[in-house]
Amino acid sequence: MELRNKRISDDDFQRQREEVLTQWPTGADVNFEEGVAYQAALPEHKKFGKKLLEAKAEGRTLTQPRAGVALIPEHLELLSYLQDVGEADLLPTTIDSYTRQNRYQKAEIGIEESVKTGKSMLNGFPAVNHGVKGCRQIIEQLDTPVQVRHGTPDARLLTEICYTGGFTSYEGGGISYNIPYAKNVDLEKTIRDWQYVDRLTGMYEEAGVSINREPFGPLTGTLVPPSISHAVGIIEALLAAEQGVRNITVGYGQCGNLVQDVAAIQTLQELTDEYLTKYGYKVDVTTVLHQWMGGFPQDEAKAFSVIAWGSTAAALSRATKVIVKTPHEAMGIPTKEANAQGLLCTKQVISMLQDQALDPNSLKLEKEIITAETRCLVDKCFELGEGDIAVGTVRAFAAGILDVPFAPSRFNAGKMLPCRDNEGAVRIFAPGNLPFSADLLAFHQDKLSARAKAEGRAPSFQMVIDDVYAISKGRLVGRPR
Amino acid sequence: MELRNKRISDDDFQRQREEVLTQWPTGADVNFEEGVAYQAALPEHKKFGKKLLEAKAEGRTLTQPRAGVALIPEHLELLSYLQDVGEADLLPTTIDSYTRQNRYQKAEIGIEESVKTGKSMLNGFPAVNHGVKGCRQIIEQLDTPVQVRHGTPDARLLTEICYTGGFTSYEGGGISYNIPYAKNVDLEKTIRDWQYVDRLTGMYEEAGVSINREPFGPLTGTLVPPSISHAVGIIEALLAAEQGVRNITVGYGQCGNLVQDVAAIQTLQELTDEYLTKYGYKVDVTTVLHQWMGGFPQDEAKAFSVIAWGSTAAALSRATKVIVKTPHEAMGIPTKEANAQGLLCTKQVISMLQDQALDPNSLKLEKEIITAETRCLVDKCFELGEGDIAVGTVRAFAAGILDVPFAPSRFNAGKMLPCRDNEGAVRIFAPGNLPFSADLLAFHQDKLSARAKAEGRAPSFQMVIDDVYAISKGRLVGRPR
Amino acid sequence: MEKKKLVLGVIGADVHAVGNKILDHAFTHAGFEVINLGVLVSQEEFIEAAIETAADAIVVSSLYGHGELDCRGLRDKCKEAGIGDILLYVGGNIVVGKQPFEEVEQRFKDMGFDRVFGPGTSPDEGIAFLKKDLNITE
Amino acid sequence: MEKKKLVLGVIGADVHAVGNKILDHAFTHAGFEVINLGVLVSQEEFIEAAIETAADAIVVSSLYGHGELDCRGLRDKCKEAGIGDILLYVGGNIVVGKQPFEEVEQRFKDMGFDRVFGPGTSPDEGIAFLKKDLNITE
Ligand code: B12
Ligand code: B12
Repeated sequence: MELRNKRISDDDFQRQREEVLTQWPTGADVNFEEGVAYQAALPEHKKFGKKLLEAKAEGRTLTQPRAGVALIPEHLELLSYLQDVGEADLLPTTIDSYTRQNRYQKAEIGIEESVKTGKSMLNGFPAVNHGVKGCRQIIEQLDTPVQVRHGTPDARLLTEICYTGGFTSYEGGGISYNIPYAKNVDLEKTIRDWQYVDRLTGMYEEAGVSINREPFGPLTGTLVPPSISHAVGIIEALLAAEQGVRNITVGYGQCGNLVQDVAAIQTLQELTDEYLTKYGYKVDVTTVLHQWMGGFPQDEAKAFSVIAWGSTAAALSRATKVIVKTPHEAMGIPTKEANAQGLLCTKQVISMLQDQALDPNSLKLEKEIITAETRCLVDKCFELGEGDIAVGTVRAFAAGILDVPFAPSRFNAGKMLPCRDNEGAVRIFAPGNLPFSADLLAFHQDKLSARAKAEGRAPSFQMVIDDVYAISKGRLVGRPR
Repeated sequence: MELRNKRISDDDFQRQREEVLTQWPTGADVNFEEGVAYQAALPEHKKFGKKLLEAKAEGRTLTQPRAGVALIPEHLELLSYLQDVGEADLLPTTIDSYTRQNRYQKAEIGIEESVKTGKSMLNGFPAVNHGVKGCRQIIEQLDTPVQVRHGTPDARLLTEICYTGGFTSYEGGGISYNIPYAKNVDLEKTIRDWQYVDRLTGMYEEAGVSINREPFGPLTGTLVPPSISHAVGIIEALLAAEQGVRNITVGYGQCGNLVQDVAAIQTLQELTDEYLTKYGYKVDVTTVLHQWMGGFPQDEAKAFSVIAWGSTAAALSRATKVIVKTPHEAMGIPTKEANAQGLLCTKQVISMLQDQALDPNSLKLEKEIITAETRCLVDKCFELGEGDIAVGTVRAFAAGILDVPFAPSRFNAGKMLPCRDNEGAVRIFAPGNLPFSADLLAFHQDKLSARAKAEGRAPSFQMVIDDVYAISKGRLVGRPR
Repeated sequence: MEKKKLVLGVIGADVHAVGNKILDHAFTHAGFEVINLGVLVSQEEFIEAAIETAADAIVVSSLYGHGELDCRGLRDKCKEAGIGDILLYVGGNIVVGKQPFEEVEQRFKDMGFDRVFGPGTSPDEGIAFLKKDLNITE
Repeated sequence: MEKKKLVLGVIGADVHAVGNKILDHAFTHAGFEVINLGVLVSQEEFIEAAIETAADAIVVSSLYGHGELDCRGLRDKCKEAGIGDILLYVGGNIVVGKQPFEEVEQRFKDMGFDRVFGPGTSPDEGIAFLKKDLNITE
């Protein structure tokens, strides 16, 4: 079947579904009508999308951690702790990496090993293996909306189980869960598999149950210029909307320069609204800022700084929610205590800064740049696809028109190289095939010349490496030593 | 003798000195020439003022903790730890409260009890009791400049001992170490006693040894509007300069609104330079920002946020140094580990934000307001003193023209009441006798009306109380519950 | 009913004035008559004021860390002065550093304090106990 | 002198690509010939590549927490494949969570790794040990 940005027909969907639900025995427990009834019966305060829209209306920023362990009782204990002690506004269920690669057999071994050793041997919650009943235990015992967070190229079975299981929000997308999360998986295939996920979401929406969807904003989390992740987020929002999704949160990973970060969140909201409207979709859009997604400092006090700085960007940009890091980030999966500390640190910043904002004039230039770049990227994809954004996206990646730095996927050109300017904003050092106007390219070059001059060295791959290490070594700009 | 802002004559100084040095037996070890020779022989990297000027020239912000315990070995261990593990750029020796009140007998008991119980029973280092030799042990075993920090209304003996002991920087002033630190001590007397301290500093300066002096900027640390602490800092700088001081650091306690805080540090530098030049003094002026000086949250993760936010203000304002709080602030004197954590958190923020700044345009209004207010205050003091700023200051406090909120001193009118506006900037709710122009008063009133309207309640003492508690409860503005 | 009288102050060489001003406000608002001695108050001043005003309780604050040294012997001095049974409260940051509250509480109870309050206790909590201990019912 | 050959890769279902790209750059720059298998590399792929290129060492990265599950048995498989003596390094965030490094190191040494590196080890450190273990002198 040819890839198209077109709503999947009911027949096609059902055909796929039969196959999907047999990928692992727990698929047998999935029943759409029963899932809808279950979701519809959830109390209002457990509905993710609703809480987001309320926060957006009130101009508040909600906090959400990442968290997941192998076994249900421990996972519940963890989430309860983050809810009660960490004061999390929204909860996650982070899925383990075997499940993300559809290696359910390996996940099963991880579960067994975890039981045996008494510690979680998996880096997340294997929701497919635990099945619908396992998921519902999570939903029922918590008083906070819970989202599934993962990184799964083919998430169809996981989605079926999680939706029937009662999760009211779901992260991922055909681009954002492929390019940073896979090596050999065909982009066309993942876009198609995520159309399935979005169609399923649309079916719930049509049955009166609104499930929030969230493209994964930060991509590789490493020096991704805002316009690149904006383009991906907008495209995934368009793809989702076509399948009937009506509640979408677009995301962005903090780059570290405050003006660039605040401008990024504001333009992300504006541009996503603009494109969805332009192409005829009526969708409720909210935003999420991810605290620094690159390498963290090992020292916990220093890690708190990085967390606080991300919270500052979230608060001053009025992002609808912020995904929180922990003081253990550089070391390993955090304990529940460390996770709660990240949440509380974030909450203090957010409520402390609730009443402040950056001067809009100081954001103007940066917003113009991000807006112009994003339009170059998205419009070029439409052009390449002869009006079809799904087709255009695949062609754009093949041509390096969309290009994500440091991505493991061979479907990503990897020709573009980013680098910080002298104020720490992420700019483009080697544009590869990015379809930017001459003006925009000149802007980047000027910015990087200024830094090169200040440092007395030409931009090079070493400068990029220095920038990759910078935050973990206490700086934002990787100055020569 | 009548109070005048006039250099103390050598005769007067020597007469006082004889009495001062007999206040406690350790005074006998003080010898000016020997003290000068000792200070002159110190290696360059132990000179406080020098390190400050270098940092100012490079646009870097230095970190400095507060720390002091009863016994010398433990104090050395503490400071070494803050230097080596906490990466402190500058070190303190915080003096205990008995010494601050000249109760050396009680300090002696505190020392004995500390030896007995094996834990410091004093809240600081009793430098007078430890004497010149004790102080020199501190200076010699550390590789970082050390400053004396205290809160002593009559600090003459302490200064003599500390200068001979080799400390190269000294905090305090006749106003800033009286009004927030005493109840019944005559302001005229403390100004005179601090003229002695400044004259001694001047004598070292004339002998070729530059000792850095620092008025205590934050005063009561609780909702002090910038112009009030600026006025006090500028007046103390003028008083010090008259006695021959040539290296001064003026200070400011973070209020919490970023624009106000950055504007405050910038105007503090500008106005101090301006007044010193206007009155004919050539002084090297640097600035210090004190991280949030009011009540802290008890939770450590939340305390880290407050520390990071103070560091942000310090970094973005390019203060020459920042005085660092710790995650134990709300609980008690910090362990050395907690103190180092505060330092490392601060260092990460400062170096991360080194390359960023706020848009100057966004600071314009706030800088104008602070500048105009400060000029109203300082000029009125000159007027009241018929040209003599020492005399004018005493009269200004008596008349409530200078008025510090929440101060314990009965020489402070306590009629002015501060309160936050709707963006969290500290404004004036009840002006008392502040000599502000009608324009300025109207500005404050407008700002507070906006908040009153937003909260649906009139400004009142309850609003002030809510603001006092706010940061410790996670907010900046004390909204009604 | 007549108002119960409290002598309030910050003991020793301690100048932390903010909490004291707020406690004064809060206790007065709650219906007590407050004799506020402010900061830098000696044991003798507390006792004199309590005798002079026939106070029902002495409420001691200590914030700066020397509380343990400053508070020792206060109960004995009260006894000597003939007000051995007066209600004695202490609160604030009453010891140096972050210490387990249970231990601190015990040490101050052993010194003769009736109630001991840790860092950041809200005035409301103090008021509730005062009403209980002074048999105030509304 | 001929360049020593390293097979480099990120084991298991792990996709953390940034460190891998930097290690490739650093090892190459330090004079090694790097056969970089990228991310998502199975034990079998490591061994095949090592045999095919007659590599001197296998350098395994694991960042995502499943390192312990993924690395078990690698030394045995090397032995079965006839390269039982090959130098085996592992580094990264090789276990789930923050654990005492000494214990982690021991567990991986017991699995047959010659050297084990904790979170955030710089490439330089790895290079220094490689030169030592492969007898490279300049
Ligand atoms: C960026 C990042 C991501 C990106 C990766 C993008 C990409 N495709 O590359 C994204 C967002 C996709 C991601 C996803 C996930 N991540 Co991640 N991620 C990070 C993060 C923040 C930085 C990694 C990085 O790039 N660092 C910069 C590079 C230069 O450093 P490095 O990777 O450490 O590599 C250096 C050294 O380790 C060393 N080294 C490495 N190997 C070897 C070998 C030898 C022999 C030697 C000498 C040295 C050496 O040299 C390298 C170069 O300097 C780290 C935490 C951190 N370090 O701050 C978490 C982290 C690695 N991720 C983690 C996890 C759990 C995940 C997820 C499961 C999601 C989740 N639960 O949050 C998924 C897993 C996906 C998968 N299947 O692998 C955990 C691992 C936990 C653990 N071990 O206990 C970490 C530690 C975060 C945490 N504390 O929870 N992640
Ligand atoms: C502001 C402040 C100052 C200001 C005080 C200005 C002034 N004159 O008022 C200045 C800067 C001058 C100052 C000076 C010093 N301070 Co100070 N200061 C603070 C700070 C940050 C806030 C205090 C405050 O105003 N809080 C707000 C008010 C509303 O709360 P509160 O004071 O806690 O009072 C409330 C409660 O405690 C309770 N309460 C109090 N008493 C009682 C009694 C009863 C019965 C009950 C029920 C309740 C109760 O109700 C009050 C009202 O809500 C605290 C740390 C903190 N809390 O965050 C340190 C702190 C109290 N200071 C401390 C110290 C050590 C000092 C200094 C020695 C300097 C130094 N080493 O840094 C000097 C001492 C001067 C002296 N001789 O007293 C330490 C005490 C350490 C300890 N106990 O182990 C603290 C805890 C900071 C720290 N962690 O090191 N300080």
